Amino acid sequence: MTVELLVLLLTAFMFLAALIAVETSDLLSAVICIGAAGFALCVIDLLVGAPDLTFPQVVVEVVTLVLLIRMIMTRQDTSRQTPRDTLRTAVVLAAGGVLLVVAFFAFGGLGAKGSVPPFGQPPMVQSDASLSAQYINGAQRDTGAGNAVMGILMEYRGYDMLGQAALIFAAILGGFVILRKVGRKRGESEDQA
Amino acid sequence: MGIAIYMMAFGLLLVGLYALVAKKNVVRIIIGIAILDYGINLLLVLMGYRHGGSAPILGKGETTAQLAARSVDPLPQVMVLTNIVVELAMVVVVVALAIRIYDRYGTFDMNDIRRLRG
Amino acid sequence: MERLLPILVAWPLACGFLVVALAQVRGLHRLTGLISGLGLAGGLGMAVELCRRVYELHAAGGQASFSFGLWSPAQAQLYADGLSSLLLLIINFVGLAILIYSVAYMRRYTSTWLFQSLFLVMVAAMNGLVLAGDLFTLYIFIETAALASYALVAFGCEAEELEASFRYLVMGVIASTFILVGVALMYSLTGQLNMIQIATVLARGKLASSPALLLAAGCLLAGLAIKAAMVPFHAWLSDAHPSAPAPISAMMSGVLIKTGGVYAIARIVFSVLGANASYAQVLMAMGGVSMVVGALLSLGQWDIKRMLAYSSISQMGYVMLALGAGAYALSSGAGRDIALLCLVGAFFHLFNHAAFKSLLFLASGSIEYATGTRRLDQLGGLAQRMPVTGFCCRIGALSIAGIPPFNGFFSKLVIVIALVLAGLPALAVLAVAVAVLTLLIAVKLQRYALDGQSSLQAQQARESPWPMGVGMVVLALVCIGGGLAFFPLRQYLFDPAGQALLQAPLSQAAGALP
Amino acid sequence: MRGMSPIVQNMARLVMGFVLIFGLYIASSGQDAPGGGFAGAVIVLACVVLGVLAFGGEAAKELIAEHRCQMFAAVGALVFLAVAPAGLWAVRYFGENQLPADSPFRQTLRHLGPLLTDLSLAVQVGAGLVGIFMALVIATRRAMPKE
Repeated sequence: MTVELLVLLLTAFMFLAALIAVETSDLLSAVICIGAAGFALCVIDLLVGAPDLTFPQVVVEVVTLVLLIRMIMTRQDTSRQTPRDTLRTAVVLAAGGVLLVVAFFAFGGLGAKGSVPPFGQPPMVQSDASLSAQYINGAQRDTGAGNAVMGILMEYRGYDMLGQAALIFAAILGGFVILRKVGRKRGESEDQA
Repeated sequence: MGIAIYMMAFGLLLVGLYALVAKKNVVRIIIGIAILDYGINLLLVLMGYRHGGSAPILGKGETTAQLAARSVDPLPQVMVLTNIVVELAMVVVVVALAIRIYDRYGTFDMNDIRRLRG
Repeated sequence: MERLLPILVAWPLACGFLVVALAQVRGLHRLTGLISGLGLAGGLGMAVELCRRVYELHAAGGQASFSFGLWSPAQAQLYADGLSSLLLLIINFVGLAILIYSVAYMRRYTSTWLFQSLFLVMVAAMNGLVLAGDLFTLYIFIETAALASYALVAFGCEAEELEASFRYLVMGVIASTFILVGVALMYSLTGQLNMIQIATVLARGKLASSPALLLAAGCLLAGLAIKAAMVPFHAWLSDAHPSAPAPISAMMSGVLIKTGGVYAIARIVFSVLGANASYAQVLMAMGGVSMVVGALLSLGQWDIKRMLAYSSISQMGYVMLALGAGAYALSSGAGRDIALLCLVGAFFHLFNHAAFKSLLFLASGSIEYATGTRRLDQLGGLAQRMPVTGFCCRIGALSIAGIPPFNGFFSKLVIVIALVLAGLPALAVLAVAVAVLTLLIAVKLQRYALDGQSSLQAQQARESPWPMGVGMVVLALVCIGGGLAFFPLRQYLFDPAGQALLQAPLSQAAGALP
Repeated sequence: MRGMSPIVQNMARLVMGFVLIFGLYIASSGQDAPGGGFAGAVIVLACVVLGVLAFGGEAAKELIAEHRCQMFAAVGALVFLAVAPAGLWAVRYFGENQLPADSPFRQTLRHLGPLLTDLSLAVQVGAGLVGIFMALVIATRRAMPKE
């Protein structure tokens, strides 16, 4: 019960931090707020039994913060204080409202039927036929990995790992592509090159 | 209380969506992308929680059945782990884009960054 | 045979890695083009082999599918059937033609090895996407292909390209967030990630029309509709596709929106959720509106590539409409034969669109290469100055307009006939009307670019280098041959593809219910 | 980007070695404890970030050239593609065959595949991200005179 309460408080904190980050006028405070939200997420990871996620989350978090802060510190923010884009805001609020209402019933609000399993009862607990029950029961026997998360990631879902490697490679190449000084050749050398 | 937690996670997603759609500053849009990622990771990791559960790591002398009976759901954690990679990849590309856009346009303001549709 | 499936992803990927490694070695960097060609040729060979095997199984009347899992078949992450093999064929064939074209075209850019490598990663990711039998794997590969395309759109590093890439990336992030929320909800609801297993759980009917299933399906379909640029979500496409280098415009319009958007929607609606009446209505509404709005927006453009990009929305509307009609025929009891005809029409049009839209984008790239402009009002008389490009462009324009001997005519005809048979005559009339609009677009393109007086820019134009010509001629031959060879193509490719969707476990289960 | 004061530099020199070793440890210990190739690589990246902040971009620029990073990233990815199937096969073979479960030979081989997979992934991700980070630092420096 205490875990639930803590998680609720932390998610509320994340929500508020995100809201401040989006609405505050100073970009640096916005970036710091988003960092605070990220660290709250790391604490939640620890609370709900996911220590595997904290390492990457913290480090990715720090790297993102450093990149964003350097980007802001060396550049002047010349953006004007334009009035809020009312049309877009209204669209997002309307769509978000609908989404929230549907989500409320989808998560079993007011005792709606056929909902997502309630908090604290993942599909693994509901039936032995579920994918993660199969995985966790076989993990030690099949893969020899004591850490079920890594066993699943590296062996059962090894194909996702391939996708991950491709994805991070695409991102690295993409970064190099975008940061090139010159993209197009100009002038006379065009046709011979 | 469970519903309240899930609704908070959805609220986080909506804040990110709002930043992406309605905000006009490149940095704030990047912040929106980060918020969306946090929201998704939060939603996934919450979906895997079990009451009183602990990390899915085999202790000394523990059998698989005991592990399955006590641990939280590992599969959402695997998805989050993959999604963190996606997040970092996105951040790398989008920060590079933002820096180059600043080089070319001299501003972070999307109102001034509109040479398309010309 | 099953072991071929991971290799279809790993081989182009390995070639892409190798290209980057070799480019750093003095003396070997000239090999990068060859290696990337090998990557795509290998993919094409494997795709042809897969099509052949699937057809053999299909002709023998059995279950024409292969699945590959690292541990047990129930957890299979890879799944190939008629539809996947058709898409694989399109991806690798069009990719190869575009790669040949880009050998010459990309000489105007720096660091071409990065282009080749990213191109191969994108093709590998699309191969993985159409082979995914698991929702999360599908998500990963959609994301990989999208990430590669963001970087490729910005390849020229000009201000407009960076801006287009940024706007595209923002829409892409929204789309992938929706997709992942949908996948997470689906997992939480059913406890499974494998598509067949999810379909089996859903077919038990406990979740039917529950708000949770509505939310999960809605998130998935909304995310994929953004990727497919269906009309309420189409704004990004007209910036992103024209700004990219021509080979990438061709790849994105010709292949990426089909695999990441239309294919994924078809797969999820038919094989996972089950093609019932409400999904059919959603698909038909989306398709019909996109068809009309895309064509109208396209007609008003003066930038060739922007015009082509808008017309992609319209043509994808046709495919979506035919898919929706297939679902409608299935759910209204019009019969499996009519549903099959609708799906065959959809896949035939998808196939044709991949050929003629890539061709037109390549031709527009060639025109831009020679004249330095894409504005229709600054061109003219190119048919004499650039015979090969002019000829190919004309064939592409006639195909998209639906002039009889070319392939676009036959696929539109099949779709119209199928719509009438499925009991949707109003939509058939709409499809014919949009075909007339498309004809106007094609006439405008030819009138201003190819015929008439040469403008100042057009008078100095020379024919583009031969690799660009080869790439275009190959696609032009498909445009000519595709129409004439409809019946063999239907027998070998489209029937297995249509059957693959109709044979999905859920449709069978739904058919068994009263 | 200039370096910081000598105190910071000395502290950074002290800490960087530990962080690097920690990153390698994390990269190689994914089997039984939290960690893995990606996490290790990102920790190595954090180490480089620390170095650049303390000593300035110039010092690192000569050491970490862009083409070398691309090379390492590509080679790491190629090794990953070669090793990962072998590792999967080894895990599977030794998971199913008849050798006694506690024989050291089997234990070693069973862990070797995943270990190599993790390390190659770490090389790919680490080299690539470090290269990108350096490119970003250089791009950032170029933007400075505009202020």
